[in-house]
Amino acid sequence: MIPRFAIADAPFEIAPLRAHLLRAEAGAYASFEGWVRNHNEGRAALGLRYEAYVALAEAEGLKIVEEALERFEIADAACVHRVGDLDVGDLAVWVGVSAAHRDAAFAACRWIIDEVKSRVPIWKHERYAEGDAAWLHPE
Amino acid sequence: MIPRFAIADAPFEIAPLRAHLLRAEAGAYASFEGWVRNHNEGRAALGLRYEAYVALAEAEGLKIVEEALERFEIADAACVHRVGDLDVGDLAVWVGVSAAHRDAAFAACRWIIDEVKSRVPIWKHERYAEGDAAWLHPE
Amino acid sequence: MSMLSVLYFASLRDAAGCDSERVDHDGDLRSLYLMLQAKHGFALPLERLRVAMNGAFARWDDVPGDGAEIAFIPPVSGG
Amino acid sequence: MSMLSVLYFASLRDAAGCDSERVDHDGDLRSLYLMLQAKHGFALPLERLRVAMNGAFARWDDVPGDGAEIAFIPPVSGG
Repeated sequence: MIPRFAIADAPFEIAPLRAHLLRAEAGAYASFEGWVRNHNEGRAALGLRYEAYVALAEAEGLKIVEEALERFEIADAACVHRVGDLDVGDLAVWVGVSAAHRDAAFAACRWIIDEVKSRVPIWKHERYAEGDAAWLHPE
Repeated sequence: MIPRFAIADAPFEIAPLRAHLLRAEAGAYASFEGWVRNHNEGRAALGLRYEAYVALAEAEGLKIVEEALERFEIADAACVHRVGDLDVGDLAVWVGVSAAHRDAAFAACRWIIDEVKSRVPIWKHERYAEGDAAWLHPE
Repeated sequence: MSMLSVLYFASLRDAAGCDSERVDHDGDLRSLYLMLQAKHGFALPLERLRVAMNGAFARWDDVPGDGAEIAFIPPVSGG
Repeated sequence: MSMLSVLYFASLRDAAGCDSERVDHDGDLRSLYLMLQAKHGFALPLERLRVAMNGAFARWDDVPGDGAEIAFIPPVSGG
């Protein structure tokens, strides 16, 4: 049993997560991936660290995916978010959604990543090319 | 050089196509996959065949992806569509888009699959559980 | 007279019983389709088709030159 | 008096200089944060935080029982 939301403290493979969402009745699959960029808000970034309050993050993330299953006509959905030290180009977050039709797959995928970004207790610590670093606590 | 749009007459791997879209400046990746369903418009389906006018399909598909690169703030995009005999659960079409931000990645991905479905000369021939088969020529 | 290659796909191919044929025709692409529709009994009206010439979409009032490759494009159903 | 475990994350942990601490406190979660904010000099005002008790989101006027685990949740930045 793969949980529908997980915090991963090491790189993870997307392929088995995606395979888990495949259904004979589901013709559409939408996915989103967030990768570590080399810049943020105009500053050159070297990499970052994600930290989570793991117990609450996993509970809240699972709640989001389960809410998506209620709100949208989808077959299944899942999300994994990395914590720890990440370099530019590393995978930070993955969302996958399967559905009979693409409208619902896209809408649910977008909704899940938006909710994860606004509700799940995970914090980003960026290291900048100038040598400083900062926690991001968006307004 | 992997083309931005291709017709594939055999199963293809998504991983190298996705890897080709990765950019240090692109933090968002959205993808769509169409899988063969076990039903369509209320009828149980056993599988299908896709046929294309390959030369025109590849030209029109490439034009769609290039239009997406003009219309949306994206880093790169690609699409591959299968032809030939497919079973339930097989991958029929894949679209991938990388961008600095997720708004553009989702919007372009959705736009590309919609345009491919409406403009690219590919036809679906469905085999039904009752034994008959039909070309789909939607109104 | 222009000698044309005409390509058939999907239900048009099933109705024509062949992938392609060589056709002698004078006139535009509209008249070419109407002639071939009568010959093969194509169910699809012209209004539901697009037409391509030499690998690019064309207009129904385009007049093909000798040796042109013409394809009638039934409503597509990829994706 | 209730003995509480308080967890710190992100910039609150940097300011507190520790992941967690044990605190004796009477009163609601609002008064707990204000007390700890004064002690550690937390820059984040209470209005920008959420609060959790025993692994679930809580309200600022909840009063923690003895042994409760409290976490202050700075604005999140995952994704």
